[in-house]
Amino acid sequence: MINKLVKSDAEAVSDIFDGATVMIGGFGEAGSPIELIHRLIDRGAKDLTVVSNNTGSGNVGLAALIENRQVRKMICSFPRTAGSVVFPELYRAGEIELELVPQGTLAERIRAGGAGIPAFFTPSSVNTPLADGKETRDFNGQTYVMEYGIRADFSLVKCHTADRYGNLTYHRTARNFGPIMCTAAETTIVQAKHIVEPGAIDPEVVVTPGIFVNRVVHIADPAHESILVANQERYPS
Amino acid sequence: MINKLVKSDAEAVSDIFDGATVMIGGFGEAGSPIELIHRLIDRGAKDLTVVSNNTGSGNVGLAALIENRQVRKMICSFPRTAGSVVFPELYRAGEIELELVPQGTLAERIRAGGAGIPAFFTPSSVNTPLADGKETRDFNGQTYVMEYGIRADFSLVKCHTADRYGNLTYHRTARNFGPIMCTAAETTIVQAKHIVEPGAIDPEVVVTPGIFVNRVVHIADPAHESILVANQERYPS
Amino acid sequence: MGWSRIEMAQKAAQDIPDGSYVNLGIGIPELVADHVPAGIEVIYHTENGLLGMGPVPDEANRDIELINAGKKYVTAIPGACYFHHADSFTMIRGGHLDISVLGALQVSKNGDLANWSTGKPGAIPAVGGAMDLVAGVKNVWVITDHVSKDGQMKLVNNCAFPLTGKGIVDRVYSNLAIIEISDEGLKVRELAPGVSFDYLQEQSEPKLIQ
Amino acid sequence: MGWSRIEMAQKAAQDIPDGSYVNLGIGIPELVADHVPAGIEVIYHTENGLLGMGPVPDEANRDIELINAGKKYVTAIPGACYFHHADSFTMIRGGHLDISVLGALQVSKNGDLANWSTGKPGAIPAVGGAMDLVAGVKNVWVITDHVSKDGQMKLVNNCAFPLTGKGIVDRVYSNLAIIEISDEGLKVRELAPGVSFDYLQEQSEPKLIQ
Repeated sequence: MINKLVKSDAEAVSDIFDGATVMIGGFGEAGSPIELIHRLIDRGAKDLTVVSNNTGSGNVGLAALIENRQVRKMICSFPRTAGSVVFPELYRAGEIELELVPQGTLAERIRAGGAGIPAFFTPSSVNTPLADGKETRDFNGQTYVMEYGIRADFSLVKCHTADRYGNLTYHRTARNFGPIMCTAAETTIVQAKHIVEPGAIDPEVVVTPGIFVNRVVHIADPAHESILVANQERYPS
Repeated sequence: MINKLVKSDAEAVSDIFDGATVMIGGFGEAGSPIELIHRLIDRGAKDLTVVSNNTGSGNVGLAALIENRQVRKMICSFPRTAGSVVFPELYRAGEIELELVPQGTLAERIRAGGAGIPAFFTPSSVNTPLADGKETRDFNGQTYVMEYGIRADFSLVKCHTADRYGNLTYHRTARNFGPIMCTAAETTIVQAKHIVEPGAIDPEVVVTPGIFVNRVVHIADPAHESILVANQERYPS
Repeated sequence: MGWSRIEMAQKAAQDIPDGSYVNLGIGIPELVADHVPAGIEVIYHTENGLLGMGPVPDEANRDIELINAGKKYVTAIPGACYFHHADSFTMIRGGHLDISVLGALQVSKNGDLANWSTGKPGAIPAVGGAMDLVAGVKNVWVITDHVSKDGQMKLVNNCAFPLTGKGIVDRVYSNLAIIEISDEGLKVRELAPGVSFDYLQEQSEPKLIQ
Repeated sequence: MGWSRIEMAQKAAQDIPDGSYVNLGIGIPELVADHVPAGIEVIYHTENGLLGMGPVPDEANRDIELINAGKKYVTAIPGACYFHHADSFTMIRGGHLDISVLGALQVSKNGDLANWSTGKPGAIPAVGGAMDLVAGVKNVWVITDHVSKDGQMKLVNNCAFPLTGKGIVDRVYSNLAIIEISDEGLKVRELAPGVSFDYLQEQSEPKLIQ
């Protein structure tokens, strides 16, 4: 029988190893799997390369993972947002690496990684410093830059509803990077607000087919990053 | 106001011109927009390049379009299926061109065309005659072939439910090439079994966002290709 | 003298054709949505996965999982839809959007845009979706103060800051004027109240066409 | 002597590990689904956009919009999902499927597969998803008669027909034997009832390992 449900968030992340590449879903707070990130802090795996659009805010979630010195390198499009203090400080101090990728290129690289496409050409970033040193090529008189698919050892994703096969739906703009990150990791770990029986999700509306998911943990009442930040909470506290 | 609904299927295809590249949705009969194809036969535009997974069956739909000598070239993965007689005959007689593309490469080329990706690398067809003359390249010790995005002047697609913005849902395995073909044409023309008010389709379950669709025509009771074929019908009759 | 932020947004809003698909950048561009003339239907795209973005909700209807690219609370209109990031940038990169309205640090005479980094040491570079938008969207409009807060010209012969894209800006809505950028040069379409052409030229490095 | 078509399918079905994601090609491979042992849960993928393909429906429940890659009527199990073709081949090309079971015209000693065209003049070439499956799926199993209807050996030193993929077949289930293909050569894992190793070798061009 296929049963991807695991008992606890701690168990779900228990094999994330030092030096792993970890994709973390979310666009700002929306879709950020804060419980899985906090368990990764508990676990303490270090020297991580993290692929995520932003770098978190305040001193919880992704920002706390960075603050805890577990992240060697960030691959992201927008490392500074309102309330992000941890990454900018470490970056200015030269203590964390940054690979800055245009948001659409980041999304396409993740999608390519999941789809078995090792490289593709895109018009984004041509004639800018972000294309420096990259191979370019003309198609139909326009210049494109070659970008590579990205794959990760683990993806951490937050969804709305899941079943034991790993079929997922999302909620509003919390969908963002979740579906493509599910496809691009050796091991995809998902926290779900609701767990239902197979068949309860209409097969027409499944967003992430179960084949892309390895583990699902039920987090019925996830913390709100913005509330934790407003309360000046830290993790670990 | 945005209103992509057009009054008739004839009006929907009235500007398809000689020499156009036309993508036609469907995998076999499922998802094949038979009414739009028949109106294209009425219109008579010729010298078409048609992108479609198959070549139709019997003497109706896509097979009838080919039989009517409107198609100069087929780009497809599987030109012979049970009941396909028209294409094989013309092909053997040297009267129609064929570009045979592996099914996944065909899907990815259409998706790339719609996504502004001019070319990508894929492992499919490496070391086979379908990669002959194509550029190959090694990534991480494996060989890949470079394939190009495809765009069309028109896409003809069948869906289940649509609204006036062009938001679409599909039905079961009739979804197949529809969503990606919608993205890859200058003008995307859709026949829908049901038309609803904007907002009636849950925003979480829209499969094709309206931005990819130009025209929608209501065909409440589409013909079943397999029944027409079983009855040995022809188009035009 | 000149236009306020809201008036700049109004000017841009009035130029959006009925039925357009539009992406609004962070800052003044966000204000454009509030000023589209009655009778015109515009569909707003936000790159974090929503087509059919509606107005800002009242406090009771905020949802931390319904935000725009600037991470601010928004709503969804009837007929909206959600999608993932790769599909969102298929819309952008694939040329499906009609207009991208962006802010700017500098715009050059040939339409180069710099809007993501000052390139200064210690600055945290952050590009977001800007490079994809300028590469993929048919019409790129910039809304910006004509001169920076510290008195530097923003309309320049050559951008000193790192580029977002080369030759991609079609039109600038500044607090002083609306300027079209084409192969023929920088053509002033409209001057703000109280702004003379000569004054505008003084505030602009490239030669302007009246 | 030897196994029937159904027995070949049974042999393959018994080797599928619990929890596998499996794509079944057209022909004998389709029969595999009917013979998975009780207690084992296998999820079937059909490349035209369904994960969780169920058994053939009775006549009353046929839907022309619910078919498999061979365009035959199928059903969907509870927990199934539909998706478009690009997503379907993301599953295939991206390495997410565990097993692809295919038919063959020829299999060579180093695991090359030819199964899409005889290359003969007048033949209509049709490749479908086979080249994507062999390029992307971890384990490629072939089910085929050991010798063709016109008496030609199918297990050959080098494929004469155009290739589907090179060095990608891991295992062959024929009516005479189950053969593993690896760097060490062609190893016979099981002989069908009444088939001797010598007889099998006579029907096979490459040298087999007992």
